[in-house]
Amino acid sequence: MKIVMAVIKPFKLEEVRDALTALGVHGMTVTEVKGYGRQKGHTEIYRGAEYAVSFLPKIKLEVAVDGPLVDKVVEAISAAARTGQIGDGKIFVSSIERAVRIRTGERDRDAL
Amino acid sequence: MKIVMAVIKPFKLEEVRDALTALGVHGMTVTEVKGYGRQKGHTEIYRGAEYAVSFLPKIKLEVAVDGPLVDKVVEAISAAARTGQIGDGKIFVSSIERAVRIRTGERDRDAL
Amino acid sequence: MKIVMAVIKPFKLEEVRDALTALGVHGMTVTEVKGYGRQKGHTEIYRGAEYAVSFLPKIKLEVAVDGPLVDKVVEAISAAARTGQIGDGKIFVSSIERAVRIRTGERDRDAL
Amino acid sequence: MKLSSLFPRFCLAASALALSALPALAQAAAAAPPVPNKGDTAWMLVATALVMLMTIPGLALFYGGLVRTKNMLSMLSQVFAIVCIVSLIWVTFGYSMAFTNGGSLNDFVGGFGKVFLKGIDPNSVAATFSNGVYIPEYAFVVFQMTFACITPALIVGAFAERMKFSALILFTVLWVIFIYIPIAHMVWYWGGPDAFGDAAKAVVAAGTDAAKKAAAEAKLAEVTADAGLIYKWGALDFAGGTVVHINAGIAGLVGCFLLGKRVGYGKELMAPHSLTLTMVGAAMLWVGWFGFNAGSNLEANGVAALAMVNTFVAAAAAAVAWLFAEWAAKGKPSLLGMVSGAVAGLVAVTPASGFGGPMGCLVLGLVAGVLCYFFCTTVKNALKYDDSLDVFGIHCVAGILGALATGILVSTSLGGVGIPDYTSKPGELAVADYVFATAVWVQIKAVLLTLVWSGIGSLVLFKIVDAVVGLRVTHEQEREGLDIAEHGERSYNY
Amino acid sequence: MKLSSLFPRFCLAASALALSALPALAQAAAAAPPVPNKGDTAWMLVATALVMLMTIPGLALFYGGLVRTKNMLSMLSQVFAIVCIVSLIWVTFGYSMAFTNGGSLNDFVGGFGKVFLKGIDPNSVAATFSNGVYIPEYAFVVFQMTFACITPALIVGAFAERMKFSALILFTVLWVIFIYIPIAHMVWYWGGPDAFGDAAKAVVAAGTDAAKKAAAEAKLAEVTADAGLIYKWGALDFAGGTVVHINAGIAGLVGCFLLGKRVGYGKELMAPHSLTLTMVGAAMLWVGWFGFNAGSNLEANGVAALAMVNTFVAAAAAAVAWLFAEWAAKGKPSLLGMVSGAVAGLVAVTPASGFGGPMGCLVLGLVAGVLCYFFCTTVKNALKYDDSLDVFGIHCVAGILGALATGILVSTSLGGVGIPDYTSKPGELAVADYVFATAVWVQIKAVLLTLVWSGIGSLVLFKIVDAVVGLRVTHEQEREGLDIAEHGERSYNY
Amino acid sequence: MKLSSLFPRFCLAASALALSALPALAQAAAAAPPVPNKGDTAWMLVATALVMLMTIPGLALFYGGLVRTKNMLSMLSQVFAIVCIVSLIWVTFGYSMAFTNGGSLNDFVGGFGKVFLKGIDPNSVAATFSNGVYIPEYAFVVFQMTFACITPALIVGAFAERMKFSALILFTVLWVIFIYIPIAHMVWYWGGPDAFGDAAKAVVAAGTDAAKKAAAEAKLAEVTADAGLIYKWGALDFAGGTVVHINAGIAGLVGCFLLGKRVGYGKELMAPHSLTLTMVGAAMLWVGWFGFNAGSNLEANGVAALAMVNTFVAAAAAAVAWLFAEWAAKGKPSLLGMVSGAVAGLVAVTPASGFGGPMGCLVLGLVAGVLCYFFCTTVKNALKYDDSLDVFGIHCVAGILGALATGILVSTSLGGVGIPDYTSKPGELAVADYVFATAVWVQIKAVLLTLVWSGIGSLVLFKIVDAVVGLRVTHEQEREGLDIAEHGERSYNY
Ligand SMILES: Nc1ncnc2c1ncn2[C@@H]1O[C@H](COP(=O)(O)OP(=O)(O)O)[C@@H](O)[C@H]1O
Ligand SMILES: Nc1ncnc2c1ncn2[C@@H]1O[C@H](COP(=O)(O)OP(=O)(O)O)[C@@H](O)[C@H]1O
Ligand SMILES: Nc1ncnc2c1ncn2[C@@H]1O[C@H](COP(=O)(O)OP(=O)(O)O)[C@@H](O)[C@H]1O
Repeated sequence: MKIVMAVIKPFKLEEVRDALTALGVHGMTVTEVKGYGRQKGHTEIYRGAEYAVSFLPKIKLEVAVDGPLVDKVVEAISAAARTGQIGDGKIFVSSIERAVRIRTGERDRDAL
Repeated sequence: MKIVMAVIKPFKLEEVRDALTALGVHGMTVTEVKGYGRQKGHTEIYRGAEYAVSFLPKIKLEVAVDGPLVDKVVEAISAAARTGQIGDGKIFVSSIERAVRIRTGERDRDAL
Repeated sequence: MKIVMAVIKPFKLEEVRDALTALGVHGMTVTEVKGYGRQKGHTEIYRGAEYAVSFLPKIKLEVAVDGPLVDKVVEAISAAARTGQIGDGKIFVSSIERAVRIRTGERDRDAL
Repeated sequence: MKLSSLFPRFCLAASALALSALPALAQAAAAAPPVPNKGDTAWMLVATALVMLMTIPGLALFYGGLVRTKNMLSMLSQVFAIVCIVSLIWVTFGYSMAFTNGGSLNDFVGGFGKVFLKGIDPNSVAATFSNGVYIPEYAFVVFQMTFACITPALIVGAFAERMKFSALILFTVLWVIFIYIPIAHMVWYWGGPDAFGDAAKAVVAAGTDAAKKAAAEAKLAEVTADAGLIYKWGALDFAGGTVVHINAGIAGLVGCFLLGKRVGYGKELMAPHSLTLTMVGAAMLWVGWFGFNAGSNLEANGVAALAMVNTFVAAAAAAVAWLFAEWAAKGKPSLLGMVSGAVAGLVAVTPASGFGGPMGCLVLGLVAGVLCYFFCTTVKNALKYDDSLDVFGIHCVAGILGALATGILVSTSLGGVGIPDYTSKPGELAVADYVFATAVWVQIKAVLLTLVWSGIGSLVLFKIVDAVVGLRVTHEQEREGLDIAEHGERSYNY
Repeated sequence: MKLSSLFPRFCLAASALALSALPALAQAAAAAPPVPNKGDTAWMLVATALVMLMTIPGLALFYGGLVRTKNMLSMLSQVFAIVCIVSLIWVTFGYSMAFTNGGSLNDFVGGFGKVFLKGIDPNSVAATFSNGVYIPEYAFVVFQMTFACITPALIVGAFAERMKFSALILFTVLWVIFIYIPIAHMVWYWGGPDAFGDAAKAVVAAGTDAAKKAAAEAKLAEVTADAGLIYKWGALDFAGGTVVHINAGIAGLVGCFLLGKRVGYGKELMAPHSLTLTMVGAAMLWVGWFGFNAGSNLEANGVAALAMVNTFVAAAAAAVAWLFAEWAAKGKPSLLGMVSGAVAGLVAVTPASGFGGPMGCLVLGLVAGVLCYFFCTTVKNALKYDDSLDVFGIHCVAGILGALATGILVSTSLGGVGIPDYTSKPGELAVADYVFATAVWVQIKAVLLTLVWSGIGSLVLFKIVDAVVGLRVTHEQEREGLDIAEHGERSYNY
Repeated sequence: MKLSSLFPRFCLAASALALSALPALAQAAAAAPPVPNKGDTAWMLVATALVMLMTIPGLALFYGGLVRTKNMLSMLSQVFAIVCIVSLIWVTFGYSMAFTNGGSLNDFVGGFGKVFLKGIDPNSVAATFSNGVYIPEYAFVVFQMTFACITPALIVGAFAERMKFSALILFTVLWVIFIYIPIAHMVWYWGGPDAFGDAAKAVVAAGTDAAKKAAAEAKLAEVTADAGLIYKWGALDFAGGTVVHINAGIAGLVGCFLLGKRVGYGKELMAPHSLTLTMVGAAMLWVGWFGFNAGSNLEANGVAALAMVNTFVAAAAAAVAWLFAEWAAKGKPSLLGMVSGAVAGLVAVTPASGFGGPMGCLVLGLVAGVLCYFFCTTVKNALKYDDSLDVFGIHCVAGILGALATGILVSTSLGGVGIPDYTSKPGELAVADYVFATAVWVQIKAVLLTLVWSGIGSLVLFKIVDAVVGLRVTHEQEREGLDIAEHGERSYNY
């Protein structure tokens, strides 16, 4: 099993979710994060003080999927999250050794 | 070493923490996340506009533990977090190659 | 490729970011988290009710880096995040199998 | 001789008259109807706006800040809905039932002579506490309306975070009709100073003519009799210690016992979601309370100014008392403690605000702060009931303290203004002799009757509501939070 | 005979006079200038502060809570900036253009006789609706100023979250000059009751002397003529239903059509970022509205108290109506529905507040609540325009309802105070006969003229602004949020 | 001849009299004590409530929104605690020390004749600025009390986020006693207009009778002498530019220098945690300021209305000035800039509000906005001191500007009301000749004395407090935030 972690632009979340459900992936966990990268931030000024804000709001998506599905999932996410502008984000895939559904105790692929 | 990531219902956090400390696990990092899955959400209505909210508040728990402890930890979390209702959450285990305690520079099992 | 996850004290974020950019690492994702560990929390009292708060605000940092860079990155983070007091935090390293830059579809090291 | 022998009775009656926070209407405003002074009218309109500010957003924020995020919106909804519904009850029949003569039931409740505000127009006037001084009756109606609105809203804090919205609405309607209106009538309904002055003058004028005198005395007796029960006892309540605070406080206690504790109470962290908003609410309560207390004087004069000074001083003293008491006991001075103290002081000074002197009220505030701190912490924890926002611990406790203290602080020897007497010097306001025992005893009686009426009455009403719609939401709904479960909305979407 | 034949004309004229929310100035305040009653002055100063509270923070929070976090600060900035800029326009030339004689253009707009408040000093007075009653002109200037400030601020809700700040500033300046000031002049500029009383007295005094009478009648005609157009028609608008609400509501509708929908409208979740703040704003609007409506009486008397009762009752009734309508239709009672209803009720009662009776206004409130609920949900969704905060659905719709209802509720047979008549009994305020058709027809005409003037005028102004600076921000800026894109600040940094 | 030669002296003395924002008490209110006008009383009660609203929640939110989340609660606690503690000082001995004759020290401070408000009852009256016009002394006491409460609360912004709560409490107590009360006495203590009128009449009445005249002149001299020092100089301060703003501003500057910069200042992001709350606070400050300035007139008349117009206009002008200045300099119009400007304008107009004309105050506002923008950005950054919330940059700078401008704008030639003169036409209020140099020079002297007294005095007090309890929290506590470290509470638990 793999876990796909994607960092995307906040307003793309709905589209990505739809793309994933279309693939039959019915579970994910999202986190509000701040991202730093090529996309340039902005400046804020409060009375005299100027602050260069380089951390931008992003959404982090974590989806555990069964091995075979990974390519489709990565594809779907990047297609749905793409705007073509700097800051679209990244997708990282790593493997997980075990998965458990707390409610039932089911394990691994049954747990997803 | 492994890192155990669990997504649970918010009000279960205290119980889970107690279960873990009972096992001698004295460190963890928690994040407020939103989860999408089988558990159905609710509808919100603001004047004319109806919104189906399918992302529900969850707590994500990350615990780095020494290999041998993993089974106990997974067991403890699922026992403590279980309510038997849909939405209890998941536990994912993956391995980490290195751990460092910033304060001291200690590594791996000493770092936990 | 590896992903370095570090939990640090919030006010150290800027210093750590600077240390990383100095290494040529120009991307990272940060999350506001709460940490539980050796560092003791505090007590809050609201009228009669006393609450022992043991989860303290921390910042979680995730940086995907190319293998060879890992040691430098870990070094840089721990150097920049260290205060020497309990609660400085941890660094965990695990490997990722794939990375994608959504905007361009570039993969792996090109994606970082 | 006969006459003199009458005086004690008069004085007692008289003392009864001045005491309510609110006068009755100038019935039979003879040939030339009295014209209100525009300064008084302006003040009453402002006082009304201030009491409204005190309720929404004031009280709603004070309470709302103390609940958890997931229940914030339900708290705001409950307070707002209560204001809307009660005001409609008030203008349709509530005002009439509180402030008209109730015939055979007049001791306890008024009648239907003014339902739908029948017979009131822009020229109608209501009496004040000064002979010959009147205000537009509409101003009196709307000022009183705000009191009827805030009282049931005070109750909801006791069982916050778990009551059904539908149950709350139903309970509010019943409670206002069967508890608030009767108590308000009992404490505040009377004939106004001129009715007494004229009747008493007539007795004097009658001189030796037995027939005339008999008639005059009969008339005076009648006038004296046309008032609410507690009123006639002579209890002092300048701005509503019994009618508003004790009344709401005890109802809240009954409610939180019946609904039971919140899920997770004692185990989970139930920290206030925004002490910032609680502080804002407390500040608005304080500001609004100036209208509540000084407005209850119904006139813009030196006594209104005194009530304002007293209100300010008592709140400040109680805040400081709670702050330092907690600082000493727990090691830290808390904002929540300070603002809770301020509210306790405001409650305590309410019945005394127009009767006591500034120094007396300062001491009253200090006592209120420490006493309520003790109740909201030690006592509550010992008794283990879940009065979510300490409605009992602050409003009922400080309300009782204030009601009793009023009987003491009114004494001129303690810097008070003294017990008013409208009959011994017909047509002007004299001061009746102060007898400690009498003064305090009537206060105790008033407190007890209020506690019993509201306590038992509320119990019955809660039972009825429970039977009809059920009082409490399900545990799942409580876990999810009332905002989404009951209202389908979220307070914040940051 | 001739005289009597004149009366109808007078009455009609007369009715015209009393109707505006605001009187004109006592020109030619003879030898001894009238001295204002301090109670009235105190009330007007307070009413002014209340209307200010209603705008900032009231309206700013009501609107701000409804937008998304990223646009909160822009909403607050827009309302605050409008208040500042409009008040400067007002004291420099706006007041003069609204409340002086505009010569040949007098039907539509005033003149420049009082630019920079020329000629006004602490002793200058302005007339009220009662013969012989005056208030300091400065009090009238500043009270009116708050009305000029809040009206354009109401508009911004319609195209919230997408308009350029620079465009908004420019639009506001133009709109106040070309739309608000003329409408205010047309509806509210007149000579004051004494001007009529004196002129009418002269006619009577002239007796049979033809020459004298001719002169007197000429004078009376002149006085009658020296008023705004809608004024002369005889439309009733106690506190600004046409001038403020219909005026702003239609301008908002035009604006949201021109700017187009927000990016993601209909697709993305655009939930209010803080219903807590929206409720606080609504509560402050309610409290402030007491000053807005009761203050429009310009006197602290029984009618002001009536206006306060009506304002309170209509708001409560509308809130309850919307609450239950939504509860029935959607299954849940919402806070947003309740507070929206309250505002709808406040808008509806604005023109009627000093003319109708409490029960009439209660019914008006109920109707307003249901009607606006229907517009802000069903109708809006059907027509698919993006009036972000329902400026049209609440202010324009309830404003029109209220304007028409005023023509009905004023009838004494419905508990109203009746249409005032200053001439048939020169020197005192009489009640003119009520003719349903006439009364309602003038209201309809007033509403139509306002809709046309403001609708077409605003369209033109938006086009001009669009040509000069462009109305809307880029999509990227809209995505990022106006706070950072336009103001370089963030509302919250938790 | 002799007499005329006296006049200049009188006029100067006279000018001194009218200038304070607050009159003294009608001592020796002969046989029939004057009865206050209820309109004035109503207005003063409302003005008091408005100033309270301005402090809590107004000022607390304005400041609180500007600090970081972790220090929000400490900011609210500091302001709230100051209000409570100072009000207790005020009623016990503060009022007496400020507004009674201090015997040999009378130039600098009052005495103990009215400790515990001894001798004041609902019938006691205080003089205003008009001959024969009085208000209830209790109203004067409580209105003044709000001024004493808000002044030290203004200071805390300068060293926000780092001072110990215990140190702040101690400092506040000392500062009010040794700095505020003396300055208030020096600027505002005088005998009231009638004292002068009567004395001056006596001089005239004395006619040629040398003995009589000598006595009368002696009496007049005595009356003239019974006032505070700055008062006698003849400085004009309508509502507290020196006593409140310069006084607090300079104390704040001294404080922030002594406490040093916040940990991380200049390096870390210290963005305001909620500009939303800051805007709400600013709006409430604005609304409350109407009571602060117009209330300082002590009467509900045309001058109060003028003060309200001026307050409104100056705030709006300054907000617009700062907005556009920043827009031009930084490329973006900010909300924080706009509200900061509004506050700067309110501060600047405070001493001038009842003396200048609307246009003069409009210009004053424009200057204040630009000047304070310059100070809070360029100057502050250049001098590198950490005045957290710009107490100096706004209150002291705009306060000084306003104080000096008052000496200019009061001139009738600039639309001002002119310098009052109670003696040349005994019994009525005349206007003294305006001499630019004299008028401005007394203003400069008043500003300098205030700066020196408060600057040096505060320095000493801070040193004492530092020695006793220490001024600043530890770095760890500062990192954690004062809310948890000092109060054991959290502002928000979302
Ligand atoms: N090396 C990295 N490790 C973790 N997250 C990263 C890394 N680089 C970028 N990100 C995340 O991806 C987001 C987008 O990256 P950025 O360089 O701004 O644009 P792009 O994805 O178009 O290259 C960043 O805001 C950050 O959250
Ligand atoms: N494939 C997945 N990847 C990551 N997180 C998941 C996945 N499926 C479910 N989750 C998380 O687990 C939570 C509970 O899952 P859900 O299907 O609602 O109930 P259950 O755990 O009882 O099956 C979800 O809210 C989501 O946060
Ligand atoms: N086993 C663990 N797994 C995940 N996170 C941990 C673990 N132990 C500690 N942490 C994180 O590291 C932070 C610091 O740890 P703590 O024990 O308090 O101090 P130190 O890092 O000095 O040992 C904790 O607040 C928590 O967020």
